[in-house]
Amino acid sequence: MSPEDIKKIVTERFPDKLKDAKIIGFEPSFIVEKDILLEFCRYIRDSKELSFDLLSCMSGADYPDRFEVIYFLFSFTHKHKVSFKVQLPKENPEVDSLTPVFPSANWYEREIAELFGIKFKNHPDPRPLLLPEGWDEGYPLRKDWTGKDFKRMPDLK
Amino acid sequence: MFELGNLFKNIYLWAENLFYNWGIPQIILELLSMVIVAGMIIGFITLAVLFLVWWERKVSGHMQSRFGPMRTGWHGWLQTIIDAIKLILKEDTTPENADKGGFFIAPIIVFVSAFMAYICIPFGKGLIVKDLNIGILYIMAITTFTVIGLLTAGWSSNNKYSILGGFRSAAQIISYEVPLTLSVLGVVILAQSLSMQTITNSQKHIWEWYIWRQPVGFLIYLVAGIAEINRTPFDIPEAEQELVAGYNVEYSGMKFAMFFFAEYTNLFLVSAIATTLFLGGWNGPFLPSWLWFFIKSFFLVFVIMWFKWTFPRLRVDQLMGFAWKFLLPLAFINLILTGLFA
Amino acid sequence: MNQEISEIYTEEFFVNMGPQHPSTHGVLRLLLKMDGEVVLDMVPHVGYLHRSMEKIAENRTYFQYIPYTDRIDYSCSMFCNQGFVMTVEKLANVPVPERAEYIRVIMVELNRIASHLIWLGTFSLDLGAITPFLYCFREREKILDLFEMTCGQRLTYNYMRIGGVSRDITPEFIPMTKEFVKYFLPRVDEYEDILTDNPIFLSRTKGIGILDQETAIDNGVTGPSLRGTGLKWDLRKNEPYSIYDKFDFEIPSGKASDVWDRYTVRIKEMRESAKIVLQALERIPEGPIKTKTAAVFKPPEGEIYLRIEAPRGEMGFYIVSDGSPKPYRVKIRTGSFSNLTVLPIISRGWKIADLVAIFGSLDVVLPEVDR
Amino acid sequence: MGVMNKVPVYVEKLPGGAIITATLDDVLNYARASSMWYLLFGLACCAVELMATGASRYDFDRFGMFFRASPRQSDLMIVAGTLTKKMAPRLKRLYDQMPEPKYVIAMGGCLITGGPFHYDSYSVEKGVDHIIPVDVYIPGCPPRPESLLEGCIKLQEKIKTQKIKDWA
Repeated sequence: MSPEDIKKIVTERFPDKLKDAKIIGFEPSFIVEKDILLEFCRYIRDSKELSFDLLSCMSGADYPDRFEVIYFLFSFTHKHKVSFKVQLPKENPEVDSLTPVFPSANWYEREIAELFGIKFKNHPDPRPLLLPEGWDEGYPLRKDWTGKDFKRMPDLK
Repeated sequence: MFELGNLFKNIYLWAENLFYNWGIPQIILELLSMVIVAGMIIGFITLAVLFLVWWERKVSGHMQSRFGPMRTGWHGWLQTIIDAIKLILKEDTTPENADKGGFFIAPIIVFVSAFMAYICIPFGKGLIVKDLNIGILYIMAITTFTVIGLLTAGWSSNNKYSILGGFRSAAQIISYEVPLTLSVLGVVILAQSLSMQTITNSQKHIWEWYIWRQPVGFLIYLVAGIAEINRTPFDIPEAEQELVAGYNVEYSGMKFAMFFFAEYTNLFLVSAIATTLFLGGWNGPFLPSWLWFFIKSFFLVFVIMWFKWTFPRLRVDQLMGFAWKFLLPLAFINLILTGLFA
Repeated sequence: MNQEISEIYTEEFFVNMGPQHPSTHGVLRLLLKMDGEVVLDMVPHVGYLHRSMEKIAENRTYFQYIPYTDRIDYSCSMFCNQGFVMTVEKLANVPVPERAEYIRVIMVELNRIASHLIWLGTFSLDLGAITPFLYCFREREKILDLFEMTCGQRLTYNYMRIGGVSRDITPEFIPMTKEFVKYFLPRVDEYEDILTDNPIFLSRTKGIGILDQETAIDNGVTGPSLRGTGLKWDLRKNEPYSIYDKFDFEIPSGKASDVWDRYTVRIKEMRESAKIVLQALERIPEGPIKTKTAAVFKPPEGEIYLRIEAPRGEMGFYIVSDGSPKPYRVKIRTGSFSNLTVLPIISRGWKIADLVAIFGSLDVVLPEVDR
Repeated sequence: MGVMNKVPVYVEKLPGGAIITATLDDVLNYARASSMWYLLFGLACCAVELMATGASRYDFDRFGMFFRASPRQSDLMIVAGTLTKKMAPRLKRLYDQMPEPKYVIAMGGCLITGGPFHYDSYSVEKGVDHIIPVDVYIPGCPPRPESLLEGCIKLQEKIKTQKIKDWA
């Protein structure tokens, strides 16, 4: 199915909840409102014509005015892809966990929660993943983060 | 022919004569000769083990298109001696939560049980410490003591890996002891004796070797023997990739060296028994008898090493299944057939 | 009598496997709940090699980050190079000369063989066979010689550049590579002689660690482990990137999705890679090897996510550019990360020896997981 | 063992005693230097080069070195790869578990200063010598097997300068 068709189907199902985004290489891409995220994912997984079964990757990003969580999905049945993101406020970012829908989201969400400080609601196993035990220096992938012996590489002119 | 057996016999006779002339009681000579013979056996085993470890490293090296030790002496022949000196000099650590007594005694049990079996091995014509009339039974019994040592080592180290290794080795050695003994019994029936010297004497010529009349027994003995001494493909008690080092994971320095030593002592022991039982022992033309014995034993040692560097490792339940479901029935059938046709 | 038997009870115990353990291939820690030899449950702990690759990317220019991609997965550095530069090229619309594409394919496929050789060696070591490990490394050295001849490094190549490769192959490279392939294919048969038909090896791998297709896809397993379940999915064939559509090769796949199938898939993949290398060597055109890029390279603003088929599954780069010389955000998706999540599911109920075999068959490399 | 450790000092004071201690020095140092069993401690990229050095072409076994998986039986710790803050306590623990005499080779740039991960990294320990003492540093990213062998030979030279009377 071509990206345009997917876009048409999804927009018909969720009118005015989706906005366009542009991620090269994984079209179509959307910005999904975070309150319909679970419903949206269940729909694109279970719908016969879409049936996205592989959550290929998940990423977080820290922008000056917002956090984003980006999802890349792929369908082995129809060999088509989709990517979408949710935008979260700077204060108290929180989003539904996708682990009940896609089990592979488990570790990605643990990683994002740990490195960006984004909370995933109803995550079955919200332990930290990568950082040392007893890490208390905050969320290192945030742009404004700085730590004890953290040194920026000086710019060479 | 240069027979070491005659030499020792003559020395003993000369000493007896001397003691008689000097009027020293016979018992002192007996005691003295015991000590000397024990010393000689220890010395021999040490030499053999030092050689075997070096040889194993060379054999494995050349099988794997590399060289093995090269820097210490000609082709690294000093390597094992160097290793031994280093191990003696190492700090001897005992884990704080270990069972101190058991931790101390385990390597000694393993080492002594391996060493004591050598009393009944006929190294050549007249070269046997004590030709017990139940020789093979004695060897079977004494080597089983090893398992007590390994279990003690595994338990007293207070380490989960070592206790898994200890239990594995206990299960394995006890299981393989049964087919091993049964395969030996076939030879005993044919030779109608339990004495190692008599068994050897009944295979004077190459066509009288028991390997021709007991081929299945020989194979069972070899497989079970390899399992007894915990070598690949049956090295699960110290499986490096699963249990780090198995029962000896907490041992360092000299105590570890004793385990290492016992392993190679057992390796040579299994080959020596197989040589005596199936390959005609020290019998052979032209060369002195002790040389024949060593040629045959070292060939078997080489075969066992060859196995080690070729095969993967079995899993613990497959290992048990192999012993009880395959080797044991086969050994029984072999024994019954031998009894019928002997 | 019954009284006595009821007093005997067994107890579960916990074993901490790793982070320093011979079979965890680096620094993975597995917390095992065991009943005797049987693994009841396990929790993998990762992060012992978390080197903050993604944070570093935010303060490096695109050129400066290429050497770091080498270290994402040290046993297949060329793939990480290729994934990163391809993503940046697509983002900035930099064309790649055809010769450079051919060189890249040759290097990458040779690297796939080298990576599978490391896997085969360590996997056989996990099963207790020591000699195949040394044989594999013997052949791998010959591949490394070819790499060293071209880019001067044995492990972390830093070979690919945005718009091409850093230097041309030497004149001896083509005959030497052909010779290597001729030498290598019989060696694969040798490995198979020593392992494939060995009854002990068969009993250790057949029917062990079954990973069914649904579990695999649910947990995001890709690469040879997914192909072992019977799904013929290879990005080189299904979504041809670079110039893979010009080559003729098969995608091997398994049926029973056990350890054995994952093993055979990788063995066959080595042969297929050798086939691709030979075809590429025949057809490699003359021409430039690099498109000239600006000294201060600034891709346009935008986001991109691109995947390639690495030896351990899909490797993807998500790059956000804000138009400056440094990326705003880089996320690296690696095969091992998802493949490891499936380990607790498929190793429950097996013995500890099987756990080692299953873990070996998934071919997890820890720096890929932790980054 | 206090008295035993003093023995070499007294022996040296005897006439001709220096010859005895010097000979012993030579023998013992030769034994230690020629039989370094290394602990398998691969962390990252350098571990592959360490494996390659143990394999056919370079062959550690020529020097009498082969790997032991248990720290109790090893003399030498070749730390190969990037040391992270999460791994550092484990490294320290393994080092403490090794019996004396023990030696450490730091292989690769990451263990010397943090290497490429010195700047901008929040999780990498910047040098292994913050954690354990190091005998030989081998630079490179990763060092070639030849450099590793050279490092081992340097360590052997270092071991051969030890004096038995310094034990006390």
